[in-house]
Amino acid sequence: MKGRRGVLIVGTVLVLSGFGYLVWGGLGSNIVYFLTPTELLAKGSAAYEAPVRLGGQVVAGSIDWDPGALDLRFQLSDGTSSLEVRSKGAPPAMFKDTMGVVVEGTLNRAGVFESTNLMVRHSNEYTAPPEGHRPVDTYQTLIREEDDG
Amino acid sequence: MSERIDQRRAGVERAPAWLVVASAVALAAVIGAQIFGFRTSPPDMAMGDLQKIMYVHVPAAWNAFLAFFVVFWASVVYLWRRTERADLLAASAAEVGAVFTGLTLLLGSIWGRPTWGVWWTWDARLTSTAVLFIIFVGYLALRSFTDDPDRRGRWSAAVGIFGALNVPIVYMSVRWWRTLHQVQSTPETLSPAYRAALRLNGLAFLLLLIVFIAWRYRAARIERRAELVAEEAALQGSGLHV
Amino acid sequence: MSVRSEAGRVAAVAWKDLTAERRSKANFNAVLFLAALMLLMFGFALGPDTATLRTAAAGIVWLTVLFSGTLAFHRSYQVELERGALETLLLYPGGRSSIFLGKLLANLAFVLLVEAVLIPLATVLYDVPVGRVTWMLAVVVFLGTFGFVTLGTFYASMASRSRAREVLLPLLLFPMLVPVLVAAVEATAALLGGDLMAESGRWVRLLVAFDVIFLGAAIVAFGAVIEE
Amino acid sequence: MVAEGIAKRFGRRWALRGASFRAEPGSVQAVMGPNGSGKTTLLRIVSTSLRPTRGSGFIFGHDLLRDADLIRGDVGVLYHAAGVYGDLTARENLEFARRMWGGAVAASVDAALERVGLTHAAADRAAGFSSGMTRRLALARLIMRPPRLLLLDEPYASFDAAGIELVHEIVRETAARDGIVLISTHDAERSAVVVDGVLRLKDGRVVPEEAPGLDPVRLAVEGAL
Repeated sequence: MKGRRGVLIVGTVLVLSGFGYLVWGGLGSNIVYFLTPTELLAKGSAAYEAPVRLGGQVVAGSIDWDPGALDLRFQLSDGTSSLEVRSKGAPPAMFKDTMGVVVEGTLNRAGVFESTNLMVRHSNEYTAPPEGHRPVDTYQTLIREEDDG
Repeated sequence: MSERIDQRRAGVERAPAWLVVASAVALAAVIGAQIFGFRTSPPDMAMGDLQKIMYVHVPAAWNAFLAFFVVFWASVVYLWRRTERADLLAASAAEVGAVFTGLTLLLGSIWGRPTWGVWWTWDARLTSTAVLFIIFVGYLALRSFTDDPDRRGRWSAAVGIFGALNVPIVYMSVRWWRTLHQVQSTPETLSPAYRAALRLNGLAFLLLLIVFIAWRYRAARIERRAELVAEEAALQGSGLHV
Repeated sequence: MSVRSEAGRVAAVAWKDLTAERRSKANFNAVLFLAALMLLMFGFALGPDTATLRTAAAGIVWLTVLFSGTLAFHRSYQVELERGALETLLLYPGGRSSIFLGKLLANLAFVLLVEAVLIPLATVLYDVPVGRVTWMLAVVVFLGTFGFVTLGTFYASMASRSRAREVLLPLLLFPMLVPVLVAAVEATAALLGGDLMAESGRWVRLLVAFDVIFLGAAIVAFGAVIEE
Repeated sequence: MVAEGIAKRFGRRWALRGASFRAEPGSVQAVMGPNGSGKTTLLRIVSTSLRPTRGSGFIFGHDLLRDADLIRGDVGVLYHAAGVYGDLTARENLEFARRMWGGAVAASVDAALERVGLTHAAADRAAGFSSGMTRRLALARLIMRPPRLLLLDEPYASFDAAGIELVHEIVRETAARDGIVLISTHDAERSAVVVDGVLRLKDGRVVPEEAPGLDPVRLAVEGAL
């Protein structure tokens, strides 16, 4: 019985310290989900051909979408610097100007970011419309855009 | 022959009055909360009436997590004290929790299609919920594959505890892995127009969860009692089979 | 019931399992052959494009380890069940967690040996450059394997004595392994890709936490699971 | 040793349905009964390998259910399935047992092998042993660490005359140390020379002996019928 209690204590301590480390070990904070264009460019030559996630805002008016070739080009900016992103395939339904996006891929030698995956940063805000607004319009636009894709 | 009669007698035993009343209240609460939600909340700016799915999807998810917490707690109690009631409670909570998780996944998928454009996406919350679902499907499978009640209790308690321990880790790992899903909605990010309805539905589903678990627990107790009666008969009689 | 005598028992069980394994060898060779075959089949399935294979290499190798290693766990309890050895084993004095730790060590050695052949093979087949990161890679491989073997040894103690053992072990084990798979693959991939986002350290720390938590839970719960 | 209403259920079958008996230190009991009467199950419960579904018991003052850990170290068993690892040699099997006991043994590995007559096969893998040799190896384990509670399940199967004599020697030694021996057997004649009493099992219960103190040989012969 004495030995069993010892095992119980050791095991419980291990489990609790493991969780303690997860919670307070600084694992959750200061996480870099993505690099901004400025940060990526600061890496110098190491930045090229290495898989990274790049995040920022779509520069208004920079979207160049060729539905026939499924070819999308746009400028991604963090306010300081911007990079040209090239993505193959249809963008998600909510992709539009000034939207926050994260792209995965590599920066090629020509300085163009070749994206293999484009993600729209979905807002967590649910907002009631102002008076007189017809939300059906917005909603239908979404569906229609999605159908096009 | 006598076993059959005993089983039937155990089966027709009347449900306690509180449970019947509570079930009626829970049903009325869910219907009422849903009607309240549809009546009071305006369509969302971005996704219109689709937002109404939230009133089932989110409460089901909350309460599924609660159910799995009950599984964890009851499993620890079972391994500690070896009381059969704890085992039956864990099993009941796991069953109801699995159903709620399944509902969450299904509705989430239906919701995701028009808003994200995909039925499924590999983000933290979806993936960890799916993993949780599979873990507890495994839990139920293990129970059905194990006949001896003592062994079934010990094994499923271990699986229940491990599964529950794994949930936060799965969540953390897949959260870093993919971060597409929006951060959890808090009262601050949720428009006041939706807040009351969501809370009301959360409470209604909590009632539903409690009632469901209570019914499953009661059924499990009756099954066990019938088993015990049959055991007793076999012990007294000459046959070696229950 | 001193720590020293328990350590002796852990060593005895590990030594016994490994000696039996060394004698028969059949199992090791079979697992290794299956793993090598899987590497080839993944190559065929993904096509001959070197770039694609190189990107997928981390995931393929870990998945191969998971699938082939699972076979080892059944065998670990099979030797106990064949001649009623488990009953004798459980009658020895001392804690049951020593039996668990002994089996854990034996399985760990087994899977690490498989990996010692498998990983160099994968770097050749998929043309992955590992020269710069060998040591970090070894740490990641060890931590990932440790978590995998801890859970595998624990779950197999139930599944291998159950009716539906072939189905039950993957059903119970694989969802539990999601974090270790994600963390190990991400850490490996980050190391191989140059680790520009400094991600591997975070995944390694997650692996450590994962290993510690499940080792603790397993040594506590094993006594209740193994008894009849 | 006292056992009260021991019952065990496997799935939907009752192997034992309330066996009660007592055994004094220094006594040797034969457990008899037809196939399926619960002999092996009773031994496994007494050895703490199985938890009874119902019932209680005390062995050497320890509760069978609560203090199984304390009883375990005093138990020695010889079962059908010998608990021998086929991929290990005879010597390695005993060496493993010695290490699991923490090194404290009454007889060395070599002495035990010598006594059971396996010295010539010490370096051979147990997988190649005949069933008689396998059981001799299991006996060697009992010699290395003499138990206080000795449980023998069908000990006469696959032994030659010398083997049976060896089993009986170990039984007498255990009883002489004030230990308890339970022998499950159909062979009343063979066991008669060592047993003090008979526990007769029928349908998972102990059948009471109508007249205790009868000639054990006669009892044993009846048991065989």
